[in-house]
Amino acid sequence: MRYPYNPENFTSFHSSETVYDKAFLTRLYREMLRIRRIEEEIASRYHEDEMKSPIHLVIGQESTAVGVCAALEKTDLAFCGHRTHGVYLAKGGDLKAMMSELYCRANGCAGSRGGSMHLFDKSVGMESSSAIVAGSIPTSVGAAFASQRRKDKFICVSFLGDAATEEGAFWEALNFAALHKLPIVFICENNFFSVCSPLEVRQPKVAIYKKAESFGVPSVQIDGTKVLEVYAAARQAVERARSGAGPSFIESVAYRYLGHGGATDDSASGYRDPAEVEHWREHDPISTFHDFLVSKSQLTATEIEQMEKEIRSEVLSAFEHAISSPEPGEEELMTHVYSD
Amino acid sequence: MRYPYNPENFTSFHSSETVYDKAFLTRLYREMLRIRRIEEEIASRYHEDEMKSPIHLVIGQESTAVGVCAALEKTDLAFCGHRTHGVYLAKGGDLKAMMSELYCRANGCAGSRGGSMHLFDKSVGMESSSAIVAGSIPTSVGAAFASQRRKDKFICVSFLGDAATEEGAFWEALNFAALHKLPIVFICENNFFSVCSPLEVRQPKVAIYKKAESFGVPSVQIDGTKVLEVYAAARQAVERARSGAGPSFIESVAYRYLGHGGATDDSASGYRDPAEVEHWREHDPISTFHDFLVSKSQLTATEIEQMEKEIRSEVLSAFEHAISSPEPGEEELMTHVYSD
Amino acid sequence: MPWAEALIASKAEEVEVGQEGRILSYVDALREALSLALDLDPNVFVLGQGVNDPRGMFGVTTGLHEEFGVERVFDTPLSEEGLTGICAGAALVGMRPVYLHNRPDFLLLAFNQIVSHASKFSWMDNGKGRVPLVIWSAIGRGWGSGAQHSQAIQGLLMGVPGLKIIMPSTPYDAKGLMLAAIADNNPTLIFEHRWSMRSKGHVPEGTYKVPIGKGVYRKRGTDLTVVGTSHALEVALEAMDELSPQGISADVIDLRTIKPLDEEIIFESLKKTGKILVVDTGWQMAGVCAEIGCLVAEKAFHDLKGPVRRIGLPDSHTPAGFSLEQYYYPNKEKMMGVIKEMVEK
Amino acid sequence: MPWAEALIASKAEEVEVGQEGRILSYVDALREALSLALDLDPNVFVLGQGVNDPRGMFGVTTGLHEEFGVERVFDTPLSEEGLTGICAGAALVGMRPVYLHNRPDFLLLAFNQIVSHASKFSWMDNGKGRVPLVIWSAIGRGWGSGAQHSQAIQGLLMGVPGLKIIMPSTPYDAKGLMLAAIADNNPTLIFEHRWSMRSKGHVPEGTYKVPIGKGVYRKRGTDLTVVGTSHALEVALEAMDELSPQGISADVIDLRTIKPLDEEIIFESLKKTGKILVVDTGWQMAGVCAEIGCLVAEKAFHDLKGPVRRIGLPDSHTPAGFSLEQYYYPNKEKMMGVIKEMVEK
Ligand SMILES: Cc1ncc(C[n+]2csc(CCOP(=O)(O)OP(=O)(O)O)c2C)c(N)n1
Ligand SMILES: Cc1ncc(C[n+]2csc(CCOP(=O)(O)OP(=O)(O)O)c2C)c(N)n1
Ligand SMILES: [Mg+2]
Ligand SMILES: [Mg+2]
Repeated sequence: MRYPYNPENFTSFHSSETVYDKAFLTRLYREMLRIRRIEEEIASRYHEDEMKSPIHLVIGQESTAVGVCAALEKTDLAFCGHRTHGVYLAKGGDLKAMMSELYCRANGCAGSRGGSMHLFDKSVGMESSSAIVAGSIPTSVGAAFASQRRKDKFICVSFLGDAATEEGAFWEALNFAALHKLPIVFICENNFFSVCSPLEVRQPKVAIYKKAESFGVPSVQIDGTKVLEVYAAARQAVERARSGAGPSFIESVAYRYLGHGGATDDSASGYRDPAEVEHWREHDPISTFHDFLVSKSQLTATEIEQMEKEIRSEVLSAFEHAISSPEPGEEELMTHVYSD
Repeated sequence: MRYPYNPENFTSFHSSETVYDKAFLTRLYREMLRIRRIEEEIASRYHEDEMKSPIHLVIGQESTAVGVCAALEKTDLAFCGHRTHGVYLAKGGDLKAMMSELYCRANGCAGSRGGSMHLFDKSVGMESSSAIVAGSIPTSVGAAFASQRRKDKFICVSFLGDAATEEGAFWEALNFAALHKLPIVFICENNFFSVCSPLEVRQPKVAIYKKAESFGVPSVQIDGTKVLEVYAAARQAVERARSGAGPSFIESVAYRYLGHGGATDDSASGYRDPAEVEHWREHDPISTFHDFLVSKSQLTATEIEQMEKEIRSEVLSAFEHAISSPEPGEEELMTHVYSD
Repeated sequence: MPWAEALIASKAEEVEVGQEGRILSYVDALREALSLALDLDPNVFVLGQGVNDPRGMFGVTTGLHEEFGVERVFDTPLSEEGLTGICAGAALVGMRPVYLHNRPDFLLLAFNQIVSHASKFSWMDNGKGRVPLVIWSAIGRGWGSGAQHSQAIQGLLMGVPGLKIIMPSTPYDAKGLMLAAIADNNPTLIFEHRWSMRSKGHVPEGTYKVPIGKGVYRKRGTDLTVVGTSHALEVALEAMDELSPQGISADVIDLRTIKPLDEEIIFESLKKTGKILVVDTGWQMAGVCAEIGCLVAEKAFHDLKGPVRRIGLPDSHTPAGFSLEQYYYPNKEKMMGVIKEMVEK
Repeated sequence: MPWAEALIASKAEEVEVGQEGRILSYVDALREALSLALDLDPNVFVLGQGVNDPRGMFGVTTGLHEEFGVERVFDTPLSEEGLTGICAGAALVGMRPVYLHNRPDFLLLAFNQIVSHASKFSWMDNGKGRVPLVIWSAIGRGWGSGAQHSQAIQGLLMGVPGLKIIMPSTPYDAKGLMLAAIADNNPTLIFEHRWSMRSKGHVPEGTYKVPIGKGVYRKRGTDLTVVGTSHALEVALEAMDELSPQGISADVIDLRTIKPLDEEIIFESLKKTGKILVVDTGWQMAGVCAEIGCLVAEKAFHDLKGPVRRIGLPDSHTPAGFSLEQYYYPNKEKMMGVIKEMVEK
């Protein structure tokens, strides 16, 4: 096992004294569960070959998107890479429009032009994503710059993977954000892999957040499997951004259970130890939080059952919506090449 | 004055106990003086409009190239950016071929194709340069990679300016060098300016070498006006590279007296305080070393006079050579577009 | 939108190719455009390595940071890829960045952001996003610019959907097209030419737009059609000046923008002359010359009375050295030679 | 040089378009080429994000790192610009890197190193430096590749001096051209097409080269000349198969390399047929189609009996969605329609 769960390196933000109200805690739990169930449903139907789109599921990493977005206003803007589903849903993106996009329908959130790697919903601040690794990082910094110069109220959050920090553009964007003290939070979801390539063949053994820190950006590494840790760290960073104190960098460590793309676990192929996946499943963001909430009597079996039911019905009707929606026509091809 | 000479931040490498023999010390002095005199001659004739090439003089920064190259073997490879003259000469590049290149002659080191920003002399390991800022950094890392994989004996030195560290490619190359422990030394000549843009409008207030260090590369900031400091720091780094221990990063701080390009000081135009130039002239690499050597009785007035004479005659004959050399003909245009 | 309104209100928009108004230098015309835009619309900002230099960038930005503040006219780190993306991001949320570069060569660092991002947002967003971004750079030539500081890369970008590409050659057009570019809601590249920037000409005061995608006749004639932009067209005009006493006349068309391309004006002229010479400042192969040459062979074939000819750069690199450079760039004499050949056949 | 000698010694170099030998899959043919090159020359190394993945990159590199060691076949950080320069630097001192990418889209990040560095070293060094570098990538299509994972950018690079550009379509060529590219002393780009990679064909064992810069006839006929490469040419071949019962026949030329371009074979065929259709997998505008179309209008004008036609991609982006994508790519039917029009006129 190359990358065991290693809490020693994490900075802790959430103290057990902090008291959140039940509604908030339930909301976090529900959002993670909802993302998990949606991803599972996508995975279970992917073999039907009707979602003709490359998918990058977020199972195992739900806590980062949910914890971060819980610290945001609806007007704040989120940006991400190819692994879009979690951020899109946590930011409040329309599920039906997402499913339509995956099913290549005209009413998809990108009108079937973007596919799974280009989900967005500008009405809730899910502003943009890019299928080019690190491609949306400069975009996010530019939006933060606009906010600062125009004295807009929104801040930006840039979600990126560990491999995105190998692209020079990330360091260029980080430098600019630090130089101008822009209202932005970088969330680096470190899951140790870039497709099948482990961190060790891509970066020397130095922590990613330490590098960001050296650029003058307050940076931490946190336990990305714990939604309250993520939330607390994000709150601090969001506060910093909103107050004009500049950017922050959060390295959130969590693990993806399934393959880089597609719907199955490909660990057996040899690039990682299947035991590593099992190991991380023991630190599953949802069951960990479940146990925590139950131990604190904040969640009951009945409530969970009810939740599952509601989510199930929402998911089914979103799939139904997508499947029964029309495909775009040829006339779509040449529209919006230019904006008016 | 924005950027005063500030020795407090420098790591010192050269202890006053270190004893170098006179021949070596004289050589260092002579090389710096030679570069200065060549640059001055170029500057004094530039208005004649016969050197039809953009020049970036190195006056005030001679100590870095000389100190570093003194720590190298002839077979080691040097790479640099647009500010080529110092490195080319310190690495042993042919002066006549350089002057011919500046005068656009067929026997220029690049056959008049490269101009002042593309000086090289492969016979002495002045391997390549690029007019694109940071462009030659990946090249240098690639050569270091080749040396490592083929078990060649040479190491590489990559000269770059402070602004080159704003280009993403630098961080990509540094990451790769650190990952593979390549035999390379990065020499960042920090002169505080990128053309007329001061560091403060380009980078947040963090030391460049600290950033390089966070990538896992041993890094220091040194007094780039002191040739023995440069030499001692470079020796250590070269030793590290040659022994297989990987890359190093040296931030060598010195100041350019003249404008970014061309032959005159443009400080009066307003982008920097002319007093800043005067201030740094008090820490001139050549006169500082001169005083040091004289105080240690390692250099006499007669020796210096003799040196000046020899240099003067070498310089004059190099200019003569260039001016009397033929220009390339039209048939040159289409050769070497492809290599056989 | 203060900006759009001001432009629409402007009568000057209707003015065609300036024959009146003050004589202004090319550089001053450009600076005036920037200044007007900054004044009109608080969303406009101007950035680039050196825009705040004492002399500004080639004089084009001189003093603007003093007039409008360094918040709106500012120097940047040397990070072309990152900054291009930052501009696209700012544009995506409604600002109107004008990003200036000394040289188009530096844009090669930013192709990922230009080609795979800025040009695609509007389309990929199904029309919900738009990118009012101007990227300006000046093609270098002479004085040792050499292979890495002289590349006229418009041909590399002409095929990329979603971009607009402008190549002015007069002060009037430089100002009017800069204003049009800033007012446009799409990523627009302006390739100036350092040698065109030495000229002076009539430039109206105030705001006016030269339409993007419309060429103009610089000369009228009957023997052939010469079409192109920027400094290459200027050389062609000089060649025609010399040839005119010999009784040779041509329609000389300055396209001004190469994307969108004004096909109509080319076809119109070709119908009359039957012969076409395409000139460009970039590599001849697979670029602007090739596109226009192929276009007429495809859509105006039956008007062609002889082979299409093109004059761009040969399949080699720009020499830094002065004498070699003379051989590299096609000059007036070369153009005259080709034109004579075309007319005589 | 063990490598050069082995290649010259190889009799297979003389073999023309394979009609004999084992049947091999396209992917296996490519892997065999890499394996042979790694075996022949210790200076060859293979790198790229994912070349060591369990399934290799599209199967092309599967197992190579086990056979030749991770010192010579290795995974990289995601740093396309940096790595391209690193490869060029290693090549400059005598190694022969083969840098593989999933998609040409990612090369847009490296244009500065490709266009302003690798392509220029030999020339700027006055012949003293050379860059034997191979950059390989596979053009994506289908299954939601979309605008950012499907760009066939050969047209953007065709005009750049100093580069060689290869676009194979058969397993035989894929292997022979990969070997030729590795043996070549210039920066050479290979654009594979994901759909061509599904085919099988005759592939000789051992080392052989397919010459860079030489096209071949895939069909002979009289009504027109169809010219192109890669998957676009395959579609054209299918179209001709269908049209042949209707009595329409064409010279179908697979150029195999687009730079250097085999002008001779195009002119030779055109002299006979008088009509030409150019097809390409990239944008139609200002790219490969445009170059070839302009070239014939310039140098073979008097052989042309009708308008040049081209079929590439429209001036829009690749849709990710399945149904939209069907409209985007020109298919057999569209090609048949154009060919019929050309023949009937
Ligand atoms: C510039 C670029 N290079 C390569 C790819 C192919 N690719 C897609 S996702 C991916 C892995 C990215 O890893 P990471 O950033 O850690 O995100 P994760 O997939 O682990 O969430 C790669 C290499 C790409 N999309 N863009
Ligand atoms: C990619 C790129 N952008 C811009 C330029 C224009 N330029 C030439 S030298 C220079 C300044 C570089 O500063 P630095 O790296 O600190 O080196 P210095 O000139 O101070 O030695 C700039 C901006 C360039 N050559 N390349
Ligand atoms: Mg990852
Ligand atoms: Mg500097």
